[in-house]
Amino acid sequence: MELLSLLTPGPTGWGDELLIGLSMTLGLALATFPVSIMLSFLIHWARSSRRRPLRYLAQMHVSIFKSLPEILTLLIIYYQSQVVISWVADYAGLDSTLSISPFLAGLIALSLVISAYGSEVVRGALQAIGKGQVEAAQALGLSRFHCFWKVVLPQFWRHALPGLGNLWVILLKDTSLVSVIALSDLTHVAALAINTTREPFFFYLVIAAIYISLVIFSSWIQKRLERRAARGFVAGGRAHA
Amino acid sequence: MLDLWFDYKDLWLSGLKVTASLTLLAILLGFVLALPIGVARARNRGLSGVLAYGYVIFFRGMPLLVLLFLVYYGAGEFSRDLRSLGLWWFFRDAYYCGLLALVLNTAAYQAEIIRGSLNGIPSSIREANAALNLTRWTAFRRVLFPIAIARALPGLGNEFILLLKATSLLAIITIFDLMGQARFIFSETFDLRAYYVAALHYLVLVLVLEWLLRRIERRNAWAA
Amino acid sequence: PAAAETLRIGTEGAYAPFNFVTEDGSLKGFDVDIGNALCMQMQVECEWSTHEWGGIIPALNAKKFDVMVASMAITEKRQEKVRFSSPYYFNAMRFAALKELELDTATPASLEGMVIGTQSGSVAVTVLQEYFPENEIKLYPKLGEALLDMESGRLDLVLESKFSIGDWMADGTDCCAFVGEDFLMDGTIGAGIAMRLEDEKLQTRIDDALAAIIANGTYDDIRAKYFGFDIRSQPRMVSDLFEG
Amino acid sequence: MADTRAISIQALNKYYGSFHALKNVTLTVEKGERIVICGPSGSGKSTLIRCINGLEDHQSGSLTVDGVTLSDEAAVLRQVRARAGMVFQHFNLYPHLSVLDNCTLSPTCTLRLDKATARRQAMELLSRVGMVDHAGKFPSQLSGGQQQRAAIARSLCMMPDIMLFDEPTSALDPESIGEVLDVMTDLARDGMTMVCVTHEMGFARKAADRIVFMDAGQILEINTPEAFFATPETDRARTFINQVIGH
Amino acid sequence: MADTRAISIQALNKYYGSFHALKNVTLTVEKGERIVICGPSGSGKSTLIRCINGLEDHQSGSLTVDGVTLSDEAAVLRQVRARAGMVFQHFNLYPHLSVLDNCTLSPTCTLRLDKATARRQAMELLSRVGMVDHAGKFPSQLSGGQQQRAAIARSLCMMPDIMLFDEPTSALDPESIGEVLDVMTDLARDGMTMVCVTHEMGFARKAADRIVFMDAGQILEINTPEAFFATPETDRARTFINQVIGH
Ligand SMILES: Nc1ncnc2c1ncn2[C@@H]1O[C@H](COP(=O)(O)OP(=O)(O)OP(=O)(O)O)[C@@H](O)[C@H]1O
Ligand SMILES: Nc1ncnc2c1ncn2[C@@H]1O[C@H](COP(=O)(O)OP(=O)(O)OP(=O)(O)O)[C@@H](O)[C@H]1O
Ligand SMILES: [Mg+2]
Ligand SMILES: [Mg+2]
Repeated sequence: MELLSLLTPGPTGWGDELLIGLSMTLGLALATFPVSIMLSFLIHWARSSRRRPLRYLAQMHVSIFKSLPEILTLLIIYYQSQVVISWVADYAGLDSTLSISPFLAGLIALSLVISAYGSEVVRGALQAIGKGQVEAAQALGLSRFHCFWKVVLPQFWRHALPGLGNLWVILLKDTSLVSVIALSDLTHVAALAINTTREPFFFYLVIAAIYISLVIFSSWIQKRLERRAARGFVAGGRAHA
Repeated sequence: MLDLWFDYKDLWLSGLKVTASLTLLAILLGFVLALPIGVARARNRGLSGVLAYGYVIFFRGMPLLVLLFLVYYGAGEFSRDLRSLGLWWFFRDAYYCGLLALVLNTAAYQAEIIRGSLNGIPSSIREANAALNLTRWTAFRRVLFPIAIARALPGLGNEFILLLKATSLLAIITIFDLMGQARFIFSETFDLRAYYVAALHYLVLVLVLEWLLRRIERRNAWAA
Repeated sequence: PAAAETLRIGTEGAYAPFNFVTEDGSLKGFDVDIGNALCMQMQVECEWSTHEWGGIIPALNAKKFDVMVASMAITEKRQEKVRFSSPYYFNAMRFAALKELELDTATPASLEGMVIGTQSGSVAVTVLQEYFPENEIKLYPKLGEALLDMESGRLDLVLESKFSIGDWMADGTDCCAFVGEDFLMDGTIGAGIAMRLEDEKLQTRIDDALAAIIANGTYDDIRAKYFGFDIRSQPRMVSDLFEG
Repeated sequence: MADTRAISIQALNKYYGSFHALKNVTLTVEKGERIVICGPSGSGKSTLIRCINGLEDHQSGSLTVDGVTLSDEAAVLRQVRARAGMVFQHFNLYPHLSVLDNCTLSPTCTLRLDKATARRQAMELLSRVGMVDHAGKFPSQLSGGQQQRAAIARSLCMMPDIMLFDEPTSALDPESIGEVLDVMTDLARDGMTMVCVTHEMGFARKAADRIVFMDAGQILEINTPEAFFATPETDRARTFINQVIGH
Repeated sequence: MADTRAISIQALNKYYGSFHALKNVTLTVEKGERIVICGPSGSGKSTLIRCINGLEDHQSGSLTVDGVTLSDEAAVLRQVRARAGMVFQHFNLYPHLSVLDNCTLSPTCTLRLDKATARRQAMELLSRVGMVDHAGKFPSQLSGGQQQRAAIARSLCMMPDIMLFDEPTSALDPESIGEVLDVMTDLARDGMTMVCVTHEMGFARKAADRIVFMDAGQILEINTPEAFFATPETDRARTFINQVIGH
């Protein structure tokens, strides 16, 4: 009971700070996700491109960001990008107070990491659709645009949803890492709270519970989306082809 | 960058050792814990099924960073009780706490991979087991388990790489692994290259791990 | 009047009583009050931000903010990276130890075999490396975490700012007590306000403002809010203590 | 007790949920007899043959295999399955074991044969299906026809009295179909009791003693091959025959 | 310019990497002619038929479809594909679209028919293959035979002059095979130019004008059905015929 009073909102408790932290966490994840998906497509496209340098570059992106610990990527992006921006700003004689916020650094770093995995989700989903679908479209004379838009993409979501759902959960949890560059996300707020209250177990348990709820909620949404995307695919008795 | 490595050669090497040992131990202990949980998940019956499900939800749902803090500082808060239980020697040590968090975390993921590959074994194999009159134990030991592990290998391999990367978080609870050394060297020199040197180490470690995993996978000639 | 100039001040926010975040989410502490007083004196707007201690110097140089009021001790090494104002107080270090150890001195000999913690990136790290090379040293991202670990018994001692430790001990726990004298690291001139190397003019302005608030008594008023004693007289040097 | 019946099925009913998959099926198979079951897709052929060795349970009626009446007790199931070997449409070989190990696994684990005996016997049966040369290979290294022949050998290694086949050739290409049917014809000639679900009417004509025609979960007709093909009793069977051998 | 040739293939060579899949294949198909291609597995039948509408490129030789000579230009490919419809072994229906939408997608997008016209035409062709009742269903709700008939209707909706079939019945059960062959026989009777890869020798006998026998990437024999079945010229063809219709 005593502990719970620490969670009340307002000036005497940490409830409101935690809420702000939660919104920061969610905001970061929500902003990063679409960027990651677009980047994933781009990387997949580059990886299957006919141009060798493009292919190598994309392959390198995937290998590097799948190998580096996220926290290291984050720190490097955070510090290095600032240095780069300062150089550029100095060189171009621009306002030298341009700066990269922890939020933006987090967004960039997490997008890089998630898209490395995302490009494989894209590839897997496109493969699952099968060559036959594209061949049928070709044989029917559909243009590449129509083939992608009307045949591939509608089926893409169905195959990609499980993978994308996974990535979303990974992303959600990885946002906790931005606490180390002092973005006031959930985990960072908890650390500050513990600094004054000296109740680490309680606060980390609260944070854990919040994350677990978020993850459970996400998979619930994911299931619903999957069911929607599966309309028409569900075998009404027989599953041929 | 080479100079930064040689200037702090001993630190980097000891960090490398800590990272490698933590990863290997966590992989092994995690697998041992994951096996029964994964089997219970695949059976999905009775109390064991519920417990396994709860375990997986709990430890996959929370960020490792939070789990790490929870185990380390949480245990610190209960040091008196842990002392009277005779467990303090374990929780006192950041290395053990970190290892425990890693094992709890990776076991949840490995269990799901094992469950997936067990469930993914086509029913035709189970039918063959029945038609050939194999007992449940023989069927599990000689057929389902080897097939499941072989099918799980790629997934487990991925998880091992993720685990290797995850050890970097342990620096936050005072462990001088690669990342811990990098942070230390950075705080000494304010030289960003410290992180790049660490990154190179991780790249090499992942390459080595991938190579090892590929060698193991290649031993399954039959899966081709 | 034209829009007031804003001064972007960075601090850590996890170093009570100098700078910390309270449960209502606001930034408080001695550093914060001093910073605000300086702004008032210089007739500029203050804009505060918090940063992780380990990356605070790079953050300053990366222009995430312009002035750091974060109780940073002035050292030679740091002066290669940033420019410091004249010291605004002397942040002496002091060992705190578990009471159950019943220590009465803190020398390399008396601390043999003990585990000492401190905040990573602080001057205490250098002291420990130099004078206590045989001891196991653990580094924490935040001081609070080191102190928690001492309370739980994972650490035997913590070496850090006597003010910060004192503030923490005053706040309820009686696990630990100070041992030995307080001291400064050799070459430290006290805690300074930091800015980028190229901002020479800014340093003059800050130094002038600092002198002004000391002269007009604002400084002492703020000091009295947090400490019941003088914090601007210089303690002994560490070499004095352990080598002399 | 000189029972000459290998299999006796009495008024068997089987439901999948509310779907009535087998309706009052009654059938007796004598020892040494070769039965071919045919019928349109979904008529319950697989269901029937899987009931016979207890891969599916049934809801009413009785089923006796070699004098053992099926129930869902584990011991009874093992007795029945020891007597009736099964060959599946998709071979269901163990992918992680070589052909030889596929053949010796159950004999060593279940019949408790020693390794050497089991191997000797397996090699004999593998030579019978023309697979000795492939004994060391993994199933994935074999063609479909070879896999199916290995699966037949694996079943034979358990020394069954009865062999059940569920469309053993329908996943194969024309050339492989020939190989497998040859092996099956050979078995039939040796007097093995066989129940085969198959659409291979050439095989049925050549090897079957009786043909059982099923539709919609019922047995519509039981007849000798000659009679069945020449003068099918039901319209349904006539249509079916035309469709299967018409083109 | 009154060319009577629908397809003319001259000395066609096709490689997969270093594997020589088609070796100097030469074949002419007259307008209105029905050709059946057969041959053992891996002989290059699919490769040949896929080359004809440019799903595979070729390395040398020439290929002319309805007067258009194939190249890898997109415009040429579209012309050829507008003239030659293709039916696949695995139907390749769009799983996310109803049967009707499967049939109208390309006509509306490619031929720029308006929706109503496209639907009217699709319903007509669906009725021709006996699928009007299933127009609103998704492919997954249909049997294999129904799916294949829908796929044939989908191809016909593009108003092709030539229809190519790649083993359209080999993924089907016997009854479905009948359904689909009936539709194909019907098409043949109506004078559609057809090239079919199939093992259905009954259909070949009944509907084909000529049979092309391939082995190892080469055409070994081109003959009328009567001559092909009665007196095959090559040993390879004789073995093949025995295997496919022997049992
Ligand atoms: N596990 C199951 N659950 C529900 N229904 C089933 C199941 N297995 C089979 N059925 C249904 O029972 C009926 C008979 O199936 P069965 O597999 O015995 O047919 P079959 O004669 O072997 O057909 P086929 O020639 O296609 O193999 C079918 O309608 C099928 O849909
Ligand atoms: N994409 C490909 N890459 C490499 N080789 C291929 C490819 N497609 C086919 N082949 C090879 O080309 C040869 C001819 O293949 P094709 O599919 O044309 O045979 P087919 O006569 O249609 O056989 P089937 O009756 O099995 O369909 C085969 O040996 C096959 O392995
Ligand atoms: Mg069946
Ligand atoms: Mg083919």
